[in-house]
Amino acid sequence: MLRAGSGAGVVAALAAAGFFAPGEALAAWAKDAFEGKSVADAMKAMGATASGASGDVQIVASDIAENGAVVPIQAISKAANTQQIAIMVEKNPNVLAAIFDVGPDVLPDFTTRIKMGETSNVTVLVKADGKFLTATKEIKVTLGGCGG
Amino acid sequence: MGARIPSALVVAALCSVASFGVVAQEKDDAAKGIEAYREALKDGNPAELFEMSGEELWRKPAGPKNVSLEKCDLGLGAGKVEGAYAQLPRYFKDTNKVQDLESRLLTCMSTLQGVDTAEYVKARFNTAKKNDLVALTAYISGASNGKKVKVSTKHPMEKQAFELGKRMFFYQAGPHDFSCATCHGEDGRRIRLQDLPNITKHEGALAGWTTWPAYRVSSGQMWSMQWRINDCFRQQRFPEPVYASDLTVALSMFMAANANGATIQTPGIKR
Amino acid sequence: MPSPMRIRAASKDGITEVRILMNHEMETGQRKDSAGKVIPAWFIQEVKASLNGKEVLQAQWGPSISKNPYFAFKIKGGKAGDAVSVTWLDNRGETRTDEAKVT
Amino acid sequence: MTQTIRKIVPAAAIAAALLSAAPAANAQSSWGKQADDKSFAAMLQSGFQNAGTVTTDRLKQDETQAFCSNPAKANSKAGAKKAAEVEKASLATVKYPADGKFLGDWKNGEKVAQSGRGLTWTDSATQANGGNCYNCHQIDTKEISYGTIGPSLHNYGKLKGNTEQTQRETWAKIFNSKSNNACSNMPRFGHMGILKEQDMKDIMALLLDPNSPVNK
Repeated sequence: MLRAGSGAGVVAALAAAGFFAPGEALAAWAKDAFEGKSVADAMKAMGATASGASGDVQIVASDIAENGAVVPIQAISKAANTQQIAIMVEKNPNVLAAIFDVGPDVLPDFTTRIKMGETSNVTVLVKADGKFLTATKEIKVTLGGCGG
Repeated sequence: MGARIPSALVVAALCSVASFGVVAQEKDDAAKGIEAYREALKDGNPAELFEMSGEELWRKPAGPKNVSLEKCDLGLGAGKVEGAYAQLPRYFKDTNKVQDLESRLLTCMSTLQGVDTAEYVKARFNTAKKNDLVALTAYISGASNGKKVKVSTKHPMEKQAFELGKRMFFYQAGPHDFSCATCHGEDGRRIRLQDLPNITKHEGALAGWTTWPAYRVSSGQMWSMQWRINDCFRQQRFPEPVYASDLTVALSMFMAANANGATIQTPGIKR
Repeated sequence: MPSPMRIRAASKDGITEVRILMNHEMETGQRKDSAGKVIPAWFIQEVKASLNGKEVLQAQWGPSISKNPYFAFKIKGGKAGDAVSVTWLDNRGETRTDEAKVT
Repeated sequence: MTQTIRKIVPAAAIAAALLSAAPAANAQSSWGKQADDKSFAAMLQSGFQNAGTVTTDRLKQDETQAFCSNPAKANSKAGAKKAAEVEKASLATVKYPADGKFLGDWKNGEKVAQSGRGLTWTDSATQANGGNCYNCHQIDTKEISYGTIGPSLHNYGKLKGNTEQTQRETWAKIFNSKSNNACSNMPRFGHMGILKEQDMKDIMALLLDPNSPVNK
């Protein structure tokens, strides 16, 4: 699991999230990973100490975002036995945007929209067969509107 | 303007020849990127969330009289929502005024629900009262999606609203000397990377008129046409237009009539 | 109470594509209001989805997900008439669940 | 049209001022049927309100604005003569730098060129005014988000040369754009007090300094 080995983080996350209703067996939020200030920090918190770029990881996104508040991203893994997919934005204050668990019933293919404070590399991290694979793409964020 | 060519223009012509290859290439890449971005946004417009809440507001009894807006006459008869937005603004006999969707909603809130609408006129945008009106416009405009714009200028007051709107469109004032036409009076212009429709022509008017109300990703807000016009005047460095005033309705009449025959694509999604 | 989600689920060739719009501010905790006071972070942290009551997906989000989030994913299996249910939980402990029929 | 006159607007004085300050508005026949002055003035009066630091006084037009608000007339033969007068009068308003130095710091010029802030009803009175330049012009090609209402200014100094004459002409264009094109879309940054003298010098440097990225 990406969040393995962060027992303290689990407790902290529970506290940060207030309380869960009885019976809500939601997985703990990976606080340490989400508070990572660099890609290295976030990856370390997710247990990804060693990783390599791979053609099996795909990022579908436009090269330019007309506005950084909403940047559409599709993250796809072609790797066998994909377990998790994470999206990271290198220059955001907290780099980790999302972690998706890939159970037996879903395809490793997720689309969402993220915020980007400025032009930055976006990295998709895939955990497959216990190994970590990445793909990185630069997305330019432009200024817009009359306010400049 | 006209044949008078400022010296800066000459410079521009020179340099666009000098560095044509590079500049054109960059522009193409940027334009392509923006196009891909807009395409990706189309699937899943958060405006749908506002359509849902707008429909709820439409059906929910409210105001001192505790009745819903379902009997509101938007021009096609009491309670008829489908297609109504495509024919607004129009002249209404009961108020003896030309009204756009938002000014008509105020009329219905006042007459049907007994609401003091002055509070709604005064409220800032992005506060509860205005947000309710905007959500209603999302729902009602959505019920005209796919319909053709069919705005009449036959009634003398409709005709006059159009002429007043046109004159307003070209009216320059304020420290920056801007009018609506400064940005929306020529083809193929843009501010930063945002394309500016030429509203004086059918193609431009339809690009503008048929895609508002719209969800704006830059602010995460749903904007009605009244809000759009309000913010244009803000950036023109004009004083603030009064919500649902004859002035704002006249400008809408000018745009809508220029867009006649085009297909409504509301609610839209924008930068 | 949090506002409803918009859920669309369509089945084709044995795959059910789910597209969700959620109503949420997704406040980062980095912004300041007009008085200069930091606006506290307020964002969805966890999302779960199930098909006919069986959990099929879990996701964890940070504040970098856009306001009024859009989220799309694909379930193996599913057919017209099946029920897709989605739940989110935010950092204030607020939660919302909505359901849609697969078309 | 029946007009609801709202009390929130400072008054009939505006409508009156508007009409008296706008001689061009009295002869609209040249560009087709137009809304009559009385209805138009009433619409302006009921349609705008004060907000923030911005009052309805801003609706009053000066002669240039009134002339350019009627495009058909401005583009007519009679309009050409009037346009020449507007340009001459506009040129006479230009105040050149007291110390004779036209070029400031291009780096600050870039900042002023990027900013589109100031003078709206949501800006504070202390907000520094931006030049809005990139909204309409390409300048430093590193900024890909530029507008096209005005011409590209890339290589401006390289092509025009950094001569005293160029400096004077460019200054006049920035200070009062209507001095060489009566109905230019460009604001009159000096004449209307939008930018300070130093800001204009810095923009001059952005355009003309050989070290500015514009000329690289």
